[in-house]
This record gives sequence, C-alpha cells and structure tokens, in this order.
Amino acid sequence: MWIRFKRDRTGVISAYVVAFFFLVGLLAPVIANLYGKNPYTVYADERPELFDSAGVPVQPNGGISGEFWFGLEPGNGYDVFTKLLYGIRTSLMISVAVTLATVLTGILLGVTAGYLGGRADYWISRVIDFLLAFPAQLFFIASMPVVVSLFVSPRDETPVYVRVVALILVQWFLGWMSLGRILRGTTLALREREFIDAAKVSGAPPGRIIRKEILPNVVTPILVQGTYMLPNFVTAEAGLSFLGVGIVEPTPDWGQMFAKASTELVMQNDITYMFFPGISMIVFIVAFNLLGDSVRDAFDPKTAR
Amino acid sequence: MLRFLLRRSLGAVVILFLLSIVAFLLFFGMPRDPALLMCGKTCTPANLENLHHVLGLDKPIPEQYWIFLTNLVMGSDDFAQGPCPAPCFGYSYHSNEQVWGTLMDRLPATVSLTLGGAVFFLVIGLGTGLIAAWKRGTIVDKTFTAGAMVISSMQIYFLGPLALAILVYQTHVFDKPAYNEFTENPGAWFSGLIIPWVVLSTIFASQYTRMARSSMIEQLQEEHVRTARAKGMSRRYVFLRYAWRGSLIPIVTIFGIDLGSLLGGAIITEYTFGLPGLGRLAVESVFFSDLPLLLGVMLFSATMILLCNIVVDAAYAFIDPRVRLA
Amino acid sequence: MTTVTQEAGASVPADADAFLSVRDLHVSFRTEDGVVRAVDGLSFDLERGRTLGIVGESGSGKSVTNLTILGLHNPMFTTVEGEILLEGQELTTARESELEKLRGNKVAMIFQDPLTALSPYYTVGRQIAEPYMKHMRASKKAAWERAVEMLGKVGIPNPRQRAKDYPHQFSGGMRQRAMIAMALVCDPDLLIADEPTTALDVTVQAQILDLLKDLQQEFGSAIIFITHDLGVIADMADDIMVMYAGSAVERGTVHEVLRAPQHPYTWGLLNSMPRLDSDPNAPLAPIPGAPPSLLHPPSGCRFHPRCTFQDRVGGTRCVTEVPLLGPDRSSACHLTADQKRTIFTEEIKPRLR
Amino acid sequence: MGRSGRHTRAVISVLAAGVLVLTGCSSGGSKSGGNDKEQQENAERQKALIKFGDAAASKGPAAEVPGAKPGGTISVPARDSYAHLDPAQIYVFNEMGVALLLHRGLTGYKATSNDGKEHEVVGDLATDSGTTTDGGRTWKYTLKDGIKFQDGSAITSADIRHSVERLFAPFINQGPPYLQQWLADTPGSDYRKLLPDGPFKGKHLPDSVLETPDAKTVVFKFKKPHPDLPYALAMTGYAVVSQKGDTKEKYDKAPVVSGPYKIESFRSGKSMVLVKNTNWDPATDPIRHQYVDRFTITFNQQYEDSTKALVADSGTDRTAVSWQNSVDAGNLSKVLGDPKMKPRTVIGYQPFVGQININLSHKPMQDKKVREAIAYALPVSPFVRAYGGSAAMEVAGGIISPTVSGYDPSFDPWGKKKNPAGDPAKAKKLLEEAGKVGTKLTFGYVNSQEGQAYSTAMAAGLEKAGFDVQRQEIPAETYFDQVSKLNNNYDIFHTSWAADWPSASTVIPPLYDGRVIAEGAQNYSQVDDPRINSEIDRISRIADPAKAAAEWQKLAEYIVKDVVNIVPTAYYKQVQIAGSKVGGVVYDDVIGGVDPRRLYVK
Repeated sequence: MWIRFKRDRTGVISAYVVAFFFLVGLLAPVIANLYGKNPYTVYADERPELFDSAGVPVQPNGGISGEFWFGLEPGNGYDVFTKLLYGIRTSLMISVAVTLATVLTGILLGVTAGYLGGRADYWISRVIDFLLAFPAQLFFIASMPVVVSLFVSPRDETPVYVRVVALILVQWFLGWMSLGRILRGTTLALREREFIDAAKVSGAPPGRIIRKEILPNVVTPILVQGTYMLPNFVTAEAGLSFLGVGIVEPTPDWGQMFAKASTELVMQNDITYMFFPGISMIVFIVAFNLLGDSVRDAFDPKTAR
Repeated sequence: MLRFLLRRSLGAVVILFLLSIVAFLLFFGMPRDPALLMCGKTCTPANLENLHHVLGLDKPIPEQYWIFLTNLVMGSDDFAQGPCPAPCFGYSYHSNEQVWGTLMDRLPATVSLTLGGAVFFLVIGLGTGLIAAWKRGTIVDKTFTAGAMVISSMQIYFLGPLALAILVYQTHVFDKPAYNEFTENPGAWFSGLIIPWVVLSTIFASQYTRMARSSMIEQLQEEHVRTARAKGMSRRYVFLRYAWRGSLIPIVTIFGIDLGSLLGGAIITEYTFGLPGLGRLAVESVFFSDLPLLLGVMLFSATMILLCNIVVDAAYAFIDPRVRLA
Repeated sequence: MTTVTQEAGASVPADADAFLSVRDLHVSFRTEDGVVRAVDGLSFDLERGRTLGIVGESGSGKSVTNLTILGLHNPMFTTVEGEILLEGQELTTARESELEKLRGNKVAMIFQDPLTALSPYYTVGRQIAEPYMKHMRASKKAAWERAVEMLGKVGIPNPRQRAKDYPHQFSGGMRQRAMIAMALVCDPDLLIADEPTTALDVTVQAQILDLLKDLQQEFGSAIIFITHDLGVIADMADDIMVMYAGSAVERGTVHEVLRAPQHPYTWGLLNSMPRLDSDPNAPLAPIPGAPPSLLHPPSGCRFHPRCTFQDRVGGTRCVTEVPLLGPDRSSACHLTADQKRTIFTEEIKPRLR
Repeated sequence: MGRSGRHTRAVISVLAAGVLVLTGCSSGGSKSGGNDKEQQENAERQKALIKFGDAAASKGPAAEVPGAKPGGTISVPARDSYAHLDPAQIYVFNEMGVALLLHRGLTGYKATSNDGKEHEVVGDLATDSGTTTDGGRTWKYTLKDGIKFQDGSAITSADIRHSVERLFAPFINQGPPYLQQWLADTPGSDYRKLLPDGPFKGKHLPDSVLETPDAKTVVFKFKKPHPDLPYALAMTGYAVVSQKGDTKEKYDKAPVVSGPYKIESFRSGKSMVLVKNTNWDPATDPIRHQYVDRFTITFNQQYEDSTKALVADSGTDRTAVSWQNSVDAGNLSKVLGDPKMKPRTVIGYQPFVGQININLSHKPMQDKKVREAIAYALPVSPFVRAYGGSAAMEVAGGIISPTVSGYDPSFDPWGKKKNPAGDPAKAKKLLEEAGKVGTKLTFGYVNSQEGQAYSTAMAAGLEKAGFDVQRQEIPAETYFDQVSKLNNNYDIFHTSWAADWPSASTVIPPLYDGRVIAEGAQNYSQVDDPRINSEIDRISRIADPAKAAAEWQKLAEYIVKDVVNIVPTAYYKQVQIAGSKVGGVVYDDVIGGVDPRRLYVK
C-alpha cells in the first residue's frame, strides 16, 4: 500500500506541497524573524510616505518592494508577507485541531453505534440525521458569538485563543457526522465477519475486540476521510473569518485576509493584494485534494478514478 | 407515494421542531440583550425592564418558546406592532417588520440567484463531465479534469471579489451586482445577477464536472452496460441511455443537497455581492441579534434543505424503478 | 469432423466451412502491476449448429476470449493479436460500426448474472426490443411484439404483461430466460453463453439448459458454452475445449474428453466434481495449488507447478518445454499417449467410479 | 441628529462591516477639494449666526427659489429605509430629511441665503419663533390660522399639548430628550417620571408646566431659563402629532402629516412615494416649498450605485438626487476631479465631531500627565483612514464643528493637523515624568470593520508611547449603551457627537457638564470640572446667540487643552451630487445635507 502510494508521482509531489505549507505555518515566527518584520506593525503610521490618506500604498502593485516582498496591506499597511505566514499558521492550526476532534468523535460514536447496534445505534444514527439537517454555515455564524460568550463576558476583550477555541468547537459540532456514519457502516460490516465472531466466541471483552480487531480495520476510511475533511475545514474556517465572525484584526488569518481583500478599498486600488491569500489557498487545497485522491487510491485501488 | 411523502414530511416536521428548540436556546446564549437594541437611546433601567416585559424576555425560556410555537402555528394579535397572521415568527426587533414578510421579501433574490446559478452549473458542469467521460483518457479529458480540480478548490470569497475587482472596479465592464425584481425589469434582473451566477456556477460546475465524470465512468464498467453493447447498441446510445441513467442517482442526490442549502440562503455569495437574499438576512439578523429574524431564517433554510431531500428521494422513484416508496 | 485444430502458433487459412475460426489469439491487458497475458495463442474453429463447450477455472481466459470475439474488451488497456474470422470476416481489425452490426445480430451473448447484466432502469420488453429495432430496422411497435413473442418462446407466462415489468420484478430463472430471449431476438448464428447457469439453482439450471437446446434446434445457431462445470458440459456440448491459464490444454468431442481425458488438469477437474453415483466414501481430490498468476506465468508447461505427474515425464521437460496441442483429439502434455491412457484407467478412473 | 445620529453611524458601520460587504474606504482619499478654500468658508461660517426671527420673518409663503418652477417628479435613491415616521421617534439623518417635507413644528430653520449657509429660526406653525419675557423661563407661542393636517382638520393647541405629552410615553424612546428634560427639570431620562404613560391614561401635564389657555396658545414653563427653546422646537422630534389621528406604535408607519407632502405609498425597505398635500397652505409656511409633484424614493440604493447612476445622468436619473447618500468614497476623487460634475456637486460638513473619550472615573486616567500623553500619542490618522481618507474626514483640532457657530480652524493644541500619526516621543517623555510608563489603557472599540481597523492602529500608536493597550470590541448595535454605562471598564473609546442645532449649547452641556453624569447619559468621559459646570450655567443664560457662541468657543478650548478629558479626532464631511435636471440643489449646513424643500425640476 505504502509502495503503491510512493509509485504515484502526483501524490508524492502534492504531499511535499502540503508538507511545505505545514512547515511554513510551523516556522512562521522564525521566518518572520529572519525577514525582520512582524504582521502587527502599522506601516501606514510608521511610514506614512508609503501611503495616501486612505491608507492605499502609493507604489504600484500594493507597494511590493525589496523591503516588502508581498507589499503592504491597504488600510493600516501591515506587511503582507508576514501576515500571510501567520495567517496560514492560524488557519492550519485551527483546521488540524478540528480534524482531530471530529475524527475522534467519529470513531467514538461511529464505532460504538456500529458495534453495539440496537438502541445505541438507533439513537446515534438519529442524532446524525438530525445534525445533518442543520443549515451548517448559518449555524456557525449564529453560534460563534454564543460560544465566545461562554468563555468571556461580552465586556472583556476576547482573547484570540477563545475565538480559536470557539471556531474549533462550532466546526467540530457539525463536522463529525459524515465520518461517524461511514465508520458505523464499516463496523457494522466488520461485526458480521468471522474473525470478530471468533474473537467473541473466544470470550474476548468488547473493548479488546474493538481495539484489536475493529480499529485496525477502520484505519483506511479514517485516513481517506481525514485527508478529505481537513481542506474543507480550512475553507470553512476561512469562510467564517471572511464573514467577520471568526478571527479578526489584528490577528492574521487566511480568511480574514480574504475579508480585507473583498473591501472596496482593495478592489478599487490594489488587486495585487488579493492574490496572495487567494493563490496560496488554491495551491494548498488542490495539493491536499490530490493527496487525498492518492491516499484513497493507495488504500483501495478498486474504486475507479 | 403519498404515504411516503406524508411520512417524510412528518419526520421533517419533527426535525424542524427540535431545530427550533436548539436555535431558540442558541439565541439565549447570545451575549447581547435584544431589549438593549429596542430600548434605543434614552434608555433607563426602567425602560429596559418595560421592554423586557413587552418582548416577553422576562418570562421563563420554556414559556417564551411555547408562545413562539403557538404564534407560529396560529398567529397572534398581541404584538404592539400590529396583528401577525400565521406563520408568525413575530416582528423583527431591528426593523419592526413582520419576520415572515421580511423572509418573503428576501426570498426572490435568493431564488433568482440559486435557480439561475443552478441552470448555469448544471449545464456547464454535467456537459463538461460527460464530455470528459466520453473522451476518457484523452487530452480533453485531462484538461477538463485538471481544470475542474483547480476551480473546485477556489472559494467564492476569493473568486467573487476577484471578479468584482476586475469586471466592476477596474474595467467597469459590468455594474456592481444588484438584485432587481424580474417582474419589474427583467433586463436589470439579469444583468444584475450575471456576475454572481457566473462565479457561483463556476465553482459548483467544477464539482459537477468531476462527479458526472467519475459516476459515468463507474457506470460504464457496469455489466448491464456491457450487455447493451453486446446487443449491438451504439456506444453513444449506451452512453446516453444506459450509463447516464445510472449516473443520475448520485448527481440528483448532490444536486438536491446543494439546491437545498442554496435556497436556504447562499450566505457567502449573497454577502460577497451584497445581494438582499436570505443568506445576507441571516448574517444581519446575527449582527443585530434579532431573535425572531434569526429563528425565522434558520427554520426557513432548514425547511428548504429537508424539502429538497424529500423531493430528491421522491425523484429516485422516477429514476430507478427498483426504488419503491412507502 | 468437428473441430479442426492447428498447432499453436501456426497460421493456416481457416477451414472453409468453419463458421467461426479463431487463430493464434493473444489478448493481454496492461494493469498497474504489469501486463497480464489473459489469452495466449488460442486457436479453434466452430461450425454452424454445433455447440462448443469451453471449460476451465475462473481466470483461465474463457470469458476474455469471447468478449474479444465481440470486441467488447476495453481498447484502452487491451492489446489483441491473432485473428478471429466470422464467416471469413476479420473481427480483430473490424471497425466499431461493423462490430455493432454483428453484435446481437449475428453474434449474441448471454451473461452469467442476469441480475447485473440487465439494466435495472428499463422494462424487460424494451431491452429485448432494442436490438430488434436496431438490426431489423423494425418499428417500435413491431419490435415490442417481437419482444413479447420471444418472452413467450423462452417460456415466460403471460409475456404481454411481463414485458412491461422491470428485471428486478423477475425471478432469477425468468431473468435468465429474458436474457436468452434478448440474445435470440434477432436469431443469431452464433450464441455465446458465458456461464449462463452458474448463478441459478440446480432445478432452474436444468430448465435453462433444456431451453437452450430446444432453441438451438429451432434457430440452428452455433453455441459457445462457457462453464467450469463438466456436468453441464456433458449434456450441452458436442465438443469440448479445456482451457488453463490462457491457453487450451485438451480438446475433443464430449465423449472423447469425458470418457478418456488425457490431460492431468482435466483429470483434476473430473476428480474435483462430485457425482450422484460416486461412492460417498471416496474423497474428492481437488487440484493442489492455485491457478497461476498470469502476470508471471510458469515456464514450460503452465500446469507443471500443480501437476502430480511431472516425475512420470522425467527430466525437466515440463519446466522448460511448452507442450503443444495437436490437431483433432489431443492434449498439451508431455506424457506419452500410453502413459496418459494407463494413468487414467488405472489411477484416475477407479476414483471416479 | 445627536445621539441617534451616532447610533445610526454605529449601526451603519456594522452594516458596512458585516452586511454590505463592499464597505467604505477608497482609492485616493488624498485628492479631495482644496483645503484652503474650505478654511475661508469656515471663517465666513463663524460670522454667520442664527437669529431668532420675529412675526414678520415667520410669515409665509417662503421666498421663491430663484429659477424654480413647479411640476415634475424627482426620484430619490436612498440606502436606508425609514424605520420611523412618527416625528417623536425621528432622530436620524435620513428620517429627518424626509420629515422636512412631512412634519411641521412650532418653529423651523428658514434659509436666509440661497447657499444654505445662513439661517434664522422662525415660527413654523407658530406666528413667531417664540416670545419670552423672563430670559427663557416662560415661552409663549401662538398658532397661525389655516394650519391643517393632511386630513384637513385644523391644528390646535390641543394637538401641540398631545404631541408634547406623548413624548413621555414609554413607546417614544428614539427621539431627542431636551424639551422633556427641561419641562421636568431633570437630567438624563428621569423626566419620564413626570408623566409615565403619556396622555394615554387620562393624565396630563399641569398648567404649571405646559399651558394651553385657548385653541391657539401654547405656553411652556421651565424652572430654569432655556433661551435655546426656539432651536429645540425646530427639531423633527418636536413636530406636531395629530391628537385624534394618533395610533401610538402604528403611527410610526403611517403618520398624519402637516407638511407640503404626504405619503402616497410606503413599502419599507423598497420604496416610498410622496405627493402634494392639498391641505398644506403655503401662505402659512415660511420655510417650505411645493414645487415638485412627486418624490419617488427607492431604498437599498448603495452609495456606489446612486453615485454611478447620478454621474451617468441618463433617463430618470437626470431628475434624481439623494438626500441621504453621499458620493461613495471610491468615486470621490473622480467626482471632485471632473469639471462637468462641478455644477451638480455640493460639498459640506456633517455636524459630527469625532473624539476619543478618556474615562475620568478611572483612577489612572485622573492623572493629567497621562491624559496629555494620550493626547500627544494618539494617532488620529487611522480614524481618517478607516472612513475613507481626507475627502470624508478632516483631522479635527477642537470639538466645535465647522457647522456650529464658534468654530476656530486654527485651534490645534496637540498638533494633530501637522502630525496626525501622533507624537509618541513627547508622550513617552510625559509618561516618564509622571512615572506612569506601562499604564494600562482599556480601549473599547465598535466591532465593525472600520472600528477594528482604527482601534488596532491607534493601539499600536499608543503602545509606542509606552502604554499597555487592551482592545475590547463592543457589539456595534449596543456600542453607545455600553460606553454610556457609568461603571463601564473602558479607559478610552471613540464617540462622535453632532450638534442638534448650530450652537455649542447642544455640544458642551450634554457632553461635559459634570452634573449630568448619569447612567446612559452622554458625558462619556464623566468629566466633572467646576469651571466647566459654572461656565455652562453662565453661558446658558446669555440670551444673545452671538455672544453665547463666542463664550462657548472659549470654554471648548479650555476643555480640549486644559481638561483633556477628550481628544478630538475628525470633522465628518460629505459630498453629494444631483442629476442635471434637478434645480435648487443646496447643501444646507443645518440639515447637514441637500435641502429637499428647495428642490425643483428644471
């Protein structure tokens, strides 16, 4: 299986690209340090000569220069390069967390439902159906302020980590069902298999059966689904920040950069700006989806591409 | 058939009921006090009290919910702003308009956006998908597949502003998207929605391209397709009659889901292009913590989703004779 | 004489009155893991009105051969060498449109599993009528009538009604009947039945087989009957060709092959087949080992890794030298004719009786 | 405009941030109309003063607008629909705009010049701007003859009394509080105790407060002198409501009007059509005209859209002008640069002045050095930037707007005009002297795109000076309720205030009088400075508006420079344009926008 993956060139390349993004996110502070800037400096006030009174960089292409590689953000004039690095960092951090949370939940509930069957199965399935009927995006928007308010009184400054946690929670809440359902199916099928019966007959405790017999067999769907889910969470998170209910200025975030890019200020005066978050995200998502396909093919070659 | 519809609708109602509860509780978790909004400027604790009372916010939540439910079913006349026929979601805190009325006001924009977009992306998406499957392995297939892959990885919140920036703000080829009533001015209606349609459908189409292609290819492996070929049916005939018929199921399924969620409010699209649809209404209602409106939108879009699911399931019966409804 | 045969590899113009003749057919697929030589130098002839039974384990290349005859292989991954002559017309190089004219018309096919082989989306009647409309240029109406008639012929009670049904509303046996009706609707000269009875239970099997025989009487079409079940072959076929790992290992008339089989593999098949009249205490002797991977076929005699009689041949011939299949009644094995006879009569037969 | 003005601003900014994605901001805020020219205008403004007109001045009809001719339809694109039409609920720009055509009050502003810069307060429904014999404690108004509601019923003192009394009813909660406070002689909103249910439960104001001896006479009696009453009564909030036509909450959607136009149809969020009110008699009205046959108002017209349409100037857009919409920041430079647009363009200040409040109720803020440090360090450029650059915002030196008598363009104690990014160095020095480096500043900001933008940048500037800034977002729609809480935990926060009439008496007393510090009141900085208080009392008593203006000006400078409880940020400006066939387009300083009353179709 591993060999088959290695043989798949696109898979390997995209794996490298994805790895690169995670590395960038991980090392953002280091890189920014070497580059000698941070995403918080208000260059519009530090270096007013670079901007007009509306905060638009006066140099062409959003003020790209040897000094500011990716230019300056219209408005307060943050350094785009470092902002993007940190933005990627934030978004990936959140999405990874969400993925882990959902996978764990999916395993827990899916496998339980599938293995125990009967009443447990029935109720878990109903819950899944119910949650699937939710208008997800709407729910996210509506619940973000609520969840935030669970952590801080609306009077105090909302620390960044709270917003992060909130983002993770809301996405997790409506994120785990699909995987859960798949795992339930797989487990259900496995349960009927001889070797499980054998284990049962030999009097192995359920816990052990699940650990030793079932989990190893559901690794494939988990891995495949995981690689599909993560990019979705990335875009969803970005979407929320774009709508203004996720991460907000000055904390850098991919989606929040899109929000900025969609302001008239930018669209009127500085298209260049929107390409940095835009292109980087496309590359990331494409790479990740290709990776996902390769992983799936590697695990179960039967499914036709 | 009828029994099936009845049963499904019943299930839907139950889900909606639960959803309304969740949404209701959700709102009361909100950090903002709606009364504060209504109270306006010369706001005294006394006023606030009074408002809490008027809005019924001083009642225990279960009771409030019960009131909400009864109003919903049989309307109510004890709103200060005036009578409120069923289905009554009450009056918006912010605009003092009837929620149901507001929903109905915003619906046309969303419907126009969705249906228009749907036409675009079904035609383009399925078209390219079929071509790719037909010419499987050729350069055409490869380009379509690759293109679809990249485009489907784009987000409306990138493609939208990009399109606006280029087409509207830089080149001034188009006017800023806006919603005009079809009945009043079809031309304006079309020209105002064209950019949103294109952007929306570009992204959706790419997904349909991929889906149509893969499910067609899957179908072409099917034995009954081989049989048809063995009967001497032409490749085209088999492709369009046998394989296509089989591919419909997954496509219809996804389409139902998409349509449902879009009709419930294409939030990011409407937001990006500033279209006065349900999606934007939703965002507004959250920003103004407008409980009645928020509940209204939530339930409405959930209804849309469920409705489309039912329609899809019903559609199966027509596509696949094996599916028996009841 | 029934089946004229050539030495594998040799290519001599097809016997004039042979209706179908396959010459040195090679079919190979490109797969992820390498090239699979599914059919490797196969030759046989078939005359009108006769039935050729092709026997062999799954993966022996039976089905591939017949799909190739109809040109139903996936051209993207498959390479076909050799020639297939249908009434002298070369099929391997024929254009798609020409093949389409033949399919369902001159040559029809019945598949193993009628459930998956019939489209679930259209009525049985329509699926039967389709080829008739195409090949006979018949009107919708006429074609429908024909479909109903055929359904009647294959013994479907009140066909006019059932024609409007969908396959899933049919029982297994009826589906296969419908399949047959569909195959015979343009009364083809050649009918290829690919394990038509495997998916059915025994009683139905018998009915279907009888049906096929009757219809053959009526239409006088030639049949290629593929199966791994010697029992079925026994009462269907005139001639038998035993295939193993992509090539024929033994051929002859039903009597010759079943009464006095010559190839160890054929013996194996016979052994592994239970019989009503055999001694219940006598154990079944399945063939040891598993069919070879066609990715890397064994050297020499393809069967040697599973063959229990190598030693009798002596030396390393079996491993090094490919045994050839002679013309007429013959088998591809290095054992001498006497060895074959004695081994069969003294060692195999007792176990069968 | 006052409170709701700001409130709307907040709400709108949230709309801008959250709902209309393509929000404010611009290409080049930099290239707006020449500043020196404006400086001169400002200078003139100072001279221009608003007098109280006598009976003669209050006689109708209003002086013809030169070149005006009757007839035609004017279409009016507007962004925001009208949430309120009940005059007592109106306290918001766009609603006040339309109210000018619909509602009449006892007094009103009469433009005495055709450029909308000079005004005088005259009697509208009343025969004059009001007469007082005791320096403003008792005010007597006599109603004109022939004044009617749209239904033809005569307007009597009973209607005036009702209009005043219903101001105390709970459901009237959006309008201005002045008159109520004066009558009840209480600050804040305790005035409601005077008549808790309004006139609706049979209770009425005693003659000792409001006397209506006959059908034509109304007498207001205050405990303290209130020479500004004529100004106050000119506000839409105090326009007349028909007693028998009063439908309480529902009146807000369908009022009984008295002005030259009445509502033919109103589809909230969509459109409104105004047609001539036949029961309006020009002979009774010194300030309004009735040239146009119909106004068709269309809502949800974004600034970009209306600008595009008006610039294109084709079809019905040739006879279109927006009362509310200004030129969107994006097209500002284009419009201002285009000579062809010049005759169709009007530029003016809105009466808003932005300021950062320093919360004096917090111990650390009571150190003047710290406040001075803030004043020096605070960058105001982020604010200007966030709202579209110098074309939309002008860096402010003081708290008296160019539209208010007593404005002094040269006043700039903290050098913001020269150095809008602030002077962290000086600030740091002050902090070090005070030994207060690292002082914690809790910065409450409105949670909108603009709010986030300028607060982050301001914070950055303050931190350079050695402050430890804690930003706290406040939901836009409750922003002002939050910051006007006495025990709010914000050390600094931005508010903007608009004079309710062109006198600093609607700026300084409500904002800086230490005695009006109260829950929900507008002394945001909670400053209680004896000198300010005494000065307020003294100046309030000056009956002559001119003298008063000069005194207010001095007090304003004292507040900004010596008390330092606030730091001025910007004067709000706007540019509006009209279609080529629209006549009488004038930017009226008092209205703070195009004057709808003077419009006609060429």
